[in-house]
Amino acid sequence: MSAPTFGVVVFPGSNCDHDAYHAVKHVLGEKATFLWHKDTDLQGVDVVVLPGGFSYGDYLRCGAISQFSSIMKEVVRHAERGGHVIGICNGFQVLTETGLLPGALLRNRSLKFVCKQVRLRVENAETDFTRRYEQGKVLQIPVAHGEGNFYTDSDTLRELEDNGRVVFRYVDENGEATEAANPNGSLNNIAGIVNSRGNVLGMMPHPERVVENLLGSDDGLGVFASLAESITGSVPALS
Amino acid sequence: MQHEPVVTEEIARELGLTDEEYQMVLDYLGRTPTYTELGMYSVMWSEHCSYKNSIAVLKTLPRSGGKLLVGAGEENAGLVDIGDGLAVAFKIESHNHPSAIEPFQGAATGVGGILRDIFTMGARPVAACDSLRFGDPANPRVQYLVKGVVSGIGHYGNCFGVPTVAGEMYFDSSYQGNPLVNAMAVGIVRHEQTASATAHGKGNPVMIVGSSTGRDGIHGATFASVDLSEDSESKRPSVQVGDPFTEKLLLEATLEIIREDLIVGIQDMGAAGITCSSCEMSAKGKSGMDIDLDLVPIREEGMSAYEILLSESQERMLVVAKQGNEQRVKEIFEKWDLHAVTIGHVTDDSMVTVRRDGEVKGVVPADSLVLGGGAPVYHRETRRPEYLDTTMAFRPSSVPVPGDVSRVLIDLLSSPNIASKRWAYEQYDTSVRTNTAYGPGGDAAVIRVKDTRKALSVKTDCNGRYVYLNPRKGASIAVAEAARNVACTGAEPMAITNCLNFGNPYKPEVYYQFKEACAGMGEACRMFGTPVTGGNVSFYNENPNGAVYPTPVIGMLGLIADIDHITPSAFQQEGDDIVLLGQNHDDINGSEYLSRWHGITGGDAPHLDLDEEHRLHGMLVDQIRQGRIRCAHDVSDGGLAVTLAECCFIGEKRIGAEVTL
Amino acid sequence: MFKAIVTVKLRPSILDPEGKAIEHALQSLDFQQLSDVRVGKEIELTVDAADRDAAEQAVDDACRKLLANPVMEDYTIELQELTS
Amino acid sequence: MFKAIVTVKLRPSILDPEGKAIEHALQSLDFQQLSDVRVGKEIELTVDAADRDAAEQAVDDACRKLLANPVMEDYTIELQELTS
Repeated sequence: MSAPTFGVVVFPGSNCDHDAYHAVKHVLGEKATFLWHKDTDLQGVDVVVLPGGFSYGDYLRCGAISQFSSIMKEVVRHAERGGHVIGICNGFQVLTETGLLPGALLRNRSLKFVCKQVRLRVENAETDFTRRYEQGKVLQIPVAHGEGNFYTDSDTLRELEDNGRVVFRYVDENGEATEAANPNGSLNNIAGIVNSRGNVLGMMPHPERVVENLLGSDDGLGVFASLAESITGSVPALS
Repeated sequence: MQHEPVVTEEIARELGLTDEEYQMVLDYLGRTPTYTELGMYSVMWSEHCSYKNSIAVLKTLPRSGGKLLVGAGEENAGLVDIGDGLAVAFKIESHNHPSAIEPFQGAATGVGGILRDIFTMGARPVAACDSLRFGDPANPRVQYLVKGVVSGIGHYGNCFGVPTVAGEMYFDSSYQGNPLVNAMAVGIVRHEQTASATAHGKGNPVMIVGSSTGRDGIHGATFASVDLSEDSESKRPSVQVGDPFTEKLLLEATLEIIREDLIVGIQDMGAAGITCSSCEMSAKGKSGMDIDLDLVPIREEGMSAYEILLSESQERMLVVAKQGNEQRVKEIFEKWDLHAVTIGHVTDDSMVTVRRDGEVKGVVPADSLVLGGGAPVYHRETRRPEYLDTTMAFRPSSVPVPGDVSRVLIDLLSSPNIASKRWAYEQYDTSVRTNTAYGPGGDAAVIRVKDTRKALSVKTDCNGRYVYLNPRKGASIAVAEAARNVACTGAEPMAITNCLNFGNPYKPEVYYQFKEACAGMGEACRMFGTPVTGGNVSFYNENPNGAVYPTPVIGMLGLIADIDHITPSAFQQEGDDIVLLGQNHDDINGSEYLSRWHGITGGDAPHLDLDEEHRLHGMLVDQIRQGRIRCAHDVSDGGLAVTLAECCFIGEKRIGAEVTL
Repeated sequence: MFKAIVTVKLRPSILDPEGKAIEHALQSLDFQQLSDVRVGKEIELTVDAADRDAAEQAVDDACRKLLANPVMEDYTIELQELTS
Repeated sequence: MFKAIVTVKLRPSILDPEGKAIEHALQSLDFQQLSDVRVGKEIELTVDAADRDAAEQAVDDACRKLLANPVMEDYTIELQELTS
């Protein structure tokens, strides 16, 4: 299987597209390309990255408008064929709007934008996004958002928890999922989830911002390294 | 078709022109101006655009030399060479008066405006900083202003996608009713990709790009030049609303047309909108423009020539494209869902001709309107303020030394001027663009420069109380502190931008403060070899009972030669030696301690020896480069005690210290 | 021509942080008699449709597709005929 | 007891970036017949007042003090008596 390629989607207003591209291409050393929201060709990439930012100005609801861009139809088909998709921050919001992931991201309980380093516990280290981490490891990864308060109905919540689909959870320095450690009011301190098939991940924290120790920590590299490994290691999912 | 009022001396006065200034207009035109022309002169000769009461003094500052690629005032922002074929554009500007009326939008549009000044030079913004002053934090109106300003700065920077990495915030009753909201931006550009704010080449198309035009902030420029008195609330100027989402698109489209070398010149539209950009670009290029306002995309019906010319709608730029490239410019802007409309062409008669509804509304010599051209230049009268007699008479020995020094320290640490501002900067995205090695909370912010071993260190600094107590020395201290802060991170101070916030220049005491402060700033800049690259003057900052503290905010840029030299502020390891560099003077003059603990604002500004200070910066950076320094923190507000306390608790690790005085 | 007023509100079961914050602020300004504050979005727009049903249909379609998020929001539509 | 519905809207002359972005999205979803989109806030609250006038007075006071920004917003109040 040739080396994996990452495609970073650029919506009008995405501002973390360069960051994700830099993390994958210059730090991880994998192939990466940009995908313009008006295009309909995914250029055969293996992993689609929906980056952070304020796509389409997020005035109505974060990600509400970008779900209709032409590229997203292709991204949904890519996911339905088993292709890997990771939505970071605004990207997670877009995934919930398109229905690739359940629930919604409401306004932070504090009503304020929050940007700080938080601690995440790896809840499921078997997914294609976390296989390079040990189970239960606590990572230091920054959040930067105004609408990261994950909500879903109680049945879906139970389904997520019971099937190991909660991948990251906000925890304190002792690794406990306390109210104080919750930066936005998300149910059960949920920070990141996968779909039932396990090929689509949405997370509010920004792993691409901590892939070099110069910037504080490289805890985030494992997400992209896991993805690269799951593509080359596994039988090609796109038969 | 609007009928324009007949112009009289009375109408000229109403638009803010003095009788002498109106006479100058008559002389330049050789006839009575049309209402539209009078509007252009009134907004271009406002204090905000013409610097008429400050340019004579600003010219005495060191404004060239060092690593400057562009002298101060020549372009929208200063441009400094940092090697590797790269240059840094940076500038600071004020949005004090709009923020006093509508804090959220006032601050947001302040950030939007300074970001445009950076990318109009072809530079991609990589960092934003701010410098804020408010009145007494117990006052409900002040709390409303603080909440609005902080969320406005966060809203614009976060949505646009630039990290807000450094700033300062002071509270003093002197700023009651007239907050200071200064926003700074820093961008990086390759030497060969810089753009200039000029217009030349007869026939080249003039295009307006970005958002459509409305009646936002008309009289915005002149509004900033008038005292914020009681009746300004009733004026209710229509507030300018910022749209950071559109500005992000404007950034990307602008950088693309510059990279493809499609244009002759470009300037952002700030105060005085189309009037200012068209006149300044024409004057700079020694050319003229013929503009048809009917072609300008407008948002409200029935706008007159006067309104379109003076509108300060946000997120717009004026572009002079090379003939034949209009279509390509349009394609790039449409890709980013933005307008790009040709509204006229360059002429060689050095006149700005303006048409509306098929009629010529104005023909004015471009140069006669602009700063450095025909705009008036005044030399105001100065008088040494009387308050200095009483403040200078203060003797430190006249106040009792408190018994329990640790109680004093605890009290100082709880002062709003010293306590942590985490509650504010955690509302700012400080790590987008993944370049932030150090964000807010330390001496200065450090932004690494990708694809090089270098990093930039940026900080805003000023202690208004020091400048109040001794305008000349206080301003020198502001430059010295900013230089010291960047040196503490391992950076060599390079150049400054400044935002000079003062009272009403027609008051001789205020003008004395302004002139003395500029003199002090100049002395420090010459000593440190950090030229002034440009900035902003904001006069008429007055609270109900007088001028606010004279506050010349300094925005300092430092260069870290190698990212291994990046130095934290907090103590890192037990057992390290603690060294105090520089002399410790028995100096509580003008200190936060004197003001908070004893309720006295008195004495001279603290001790400063510019030569000693310069050698200190050099020695510190040199020691850092030799790998001998683990951390460095500047002794400032609250003195040595607060500095040592901060070194113990602002880092990740909680660490103690033992010191013998 | 019609004028449509769409009101989009968080479903009652979902916590409304903005409503709670406003309620808290009102109490601190001693408006004790004001309570149960809930905040919604009101979207006003002009509808160019042949008749009332067509207008209703178009706006409802826009709500389901874009203006409201079915996971967490309810919406109501109010139509006023504009005498052109 | 009364239920009050306060509608807070930007004054017409003031730019509404949110309305602009939604209008642009609606057009791109072929809702060509929907235009002039303006977005406002709808605040619903309960008023414990003796009579209608007292309720109106309290809510109006709250609007001027907190709920609406006099510099750039207008507000309207609608009262409904709650049969307790």
